[in-house]
Amino acid sequence: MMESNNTTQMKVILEAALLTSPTPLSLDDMLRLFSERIERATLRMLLDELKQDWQARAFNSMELVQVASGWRFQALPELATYLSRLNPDRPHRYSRAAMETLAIIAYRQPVTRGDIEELRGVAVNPNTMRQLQERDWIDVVGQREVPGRPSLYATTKTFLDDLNLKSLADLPAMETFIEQPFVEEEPLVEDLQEATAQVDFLDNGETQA
Amino acid sequence: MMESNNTTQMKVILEAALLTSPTPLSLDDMLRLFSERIERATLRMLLDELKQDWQARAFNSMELVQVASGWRFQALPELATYLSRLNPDRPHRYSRAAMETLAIIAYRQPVTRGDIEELRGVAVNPNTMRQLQERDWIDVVGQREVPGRPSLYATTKTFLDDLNLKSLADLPAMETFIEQPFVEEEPLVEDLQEATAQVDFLDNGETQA
Amino acid sequence: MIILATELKAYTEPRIHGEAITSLPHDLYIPPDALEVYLETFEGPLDLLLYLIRKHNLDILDIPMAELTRQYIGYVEKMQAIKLELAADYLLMSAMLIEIKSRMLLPKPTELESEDDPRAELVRRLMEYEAIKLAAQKLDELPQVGVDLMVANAYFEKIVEVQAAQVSMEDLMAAWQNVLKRASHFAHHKVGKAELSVREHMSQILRKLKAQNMMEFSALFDIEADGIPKLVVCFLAILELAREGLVKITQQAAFTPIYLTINQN
Repeated sequence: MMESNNTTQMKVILEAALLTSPTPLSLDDMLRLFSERIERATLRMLLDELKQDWQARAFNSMELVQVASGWRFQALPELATYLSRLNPDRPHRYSRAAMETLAIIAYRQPVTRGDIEELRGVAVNPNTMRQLQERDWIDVVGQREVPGRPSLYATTKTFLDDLNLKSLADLPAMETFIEQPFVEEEPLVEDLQEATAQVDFLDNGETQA
Repeated sequence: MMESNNTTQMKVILEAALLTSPTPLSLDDMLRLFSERIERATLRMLLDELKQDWQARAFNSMELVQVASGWRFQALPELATYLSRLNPDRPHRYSRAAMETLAIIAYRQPVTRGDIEELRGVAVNPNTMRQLQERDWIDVVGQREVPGRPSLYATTKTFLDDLNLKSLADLPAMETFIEQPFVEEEPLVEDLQEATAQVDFLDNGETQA
Repeated sequence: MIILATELKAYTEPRIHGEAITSLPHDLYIPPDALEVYLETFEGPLDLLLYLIRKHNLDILDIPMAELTRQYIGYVEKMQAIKLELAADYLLMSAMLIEIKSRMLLPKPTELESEDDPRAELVRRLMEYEAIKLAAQKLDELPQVGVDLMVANAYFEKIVEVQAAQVSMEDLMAAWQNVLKRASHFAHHKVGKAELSVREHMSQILRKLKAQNMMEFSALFDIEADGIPKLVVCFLAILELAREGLVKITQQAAFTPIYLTINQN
């Protein structure tokens, strides 16, 4: 096999070493590749040549660059978008505070920050609200006419789409109070619906009921 | 910035991806590089072209190869001597016991520890199994439905990748005995004669002792 | 240096008390003090047998039976203290050899078939083991990634594409449940589907009013498209908005259009 006695062969060895090394190679590292004694100046010259060889490629993908700890081949910056698709970052999760804020807005809308704070018992981080607004999951639908005119927040259509809901009514009903001091009998629309249904039913001439 | 709408650009992207990925890239991985829908046949064609482009380089250092879990660039084998000088503390080779255990799993998979012990005639060292599992060369693929439900071991894709193999079929062929350990097929009569002689001998021995 | 070379040689050729094992062990007897050597040099009794067969043309069946048996028993007695679990493999093999031998001593029926040869099982095992042993050597000779194969591993600047957090219905419910649990000591609510519909309509009406400033009451109802339940919900939403002071409902005179505006006071 080849002897590393001429510059072309040395460049081939350098190229293989640089393309296979997971970390940048220092000049000292690279000198270790060769059994012969090589001047650092020679090595620098070879690296410059190698760099130019790659730059001269008609359709190039990589460049040889010098960084703090040595030399390395790296993909051209314009290719980074493509390469990043191989290992997409795992989507991060919202904090508990953000999730609770979102839940309150979803179930209690339209609500002000004050409402949320009252329910959660802690101050709402403005970043949380901004985060949810940037996601286009909540927006301001008005102001409550009280001193300070606080913004009223509600969930958006995007929120429903992203959670695969047709309407807020598809959100699971939550009546989970650990203890309810007393159960207030509020007339619910469901009751009204039932009532209307009952009327229709009667109208249809069913006198039996 | 470039659009990956022609084959040259696609080859550049593929080259960069393959040169920067520490693990082999499957066709599915590579399809993810492009936002457009690409036929697998097209991708295979591009990979073949890329492989040939590198082979055609006047002074080449790397080759594009296909292994079990996909494609990768690797340094030409003849450069290994040089590159090995960079990291003297390379992964060590395994003991004979470990290699025999690995061979049994590779050639006879899926096997239980009992099968390995039966074949080698000695107990399997649990460290050996752990060592091979930690290297991600073997893993448990199921249980044999016998009392105790012993684990069934098989080799992984990483094992094939690390040994530069595409599939188990590429493993070196198993050689059986060229010559039988007992060459002579003794005729039955001689056996009997010998047996009788032996019995005499034994009888003598027993009475003496 | 010479000593080192000798030691290296001794590593490949098993030695006991400095003496190479060449004629040893004809009788398959391993002195207990040499056991360690055997355990280190050979991968087990099959390996030892193969070594004896291949290197020294041992006819494993040409072993004085009485001697082997006597040694076997002595062996067991002396071995109490040593690596019994490893030695057990050797003992098992000795027992197997004795069994083969004794079966061969028995008078055989005349119609004996060749596969009934008591040695057949041992031969099969030896052949299988040797095949694996050779395969292991070949595997070991294959180039290995990281040892004699270097794979490309160049660098690229990873673009961190911040992926939006995924929120599931379960996440949302869990969060809401937490809020309710904590709020339970100062409030009580009954949140049903219907109330949610009302609140959703409240948001929708506010959105519409925000965009158009003022809307006619009837424009908030789509009598053609919405069923009666939805119209009722919409009406309840308007009432709720008015109650909470979020909208102002005005009418110039009786029977003139009713207008809704966002409460600006």
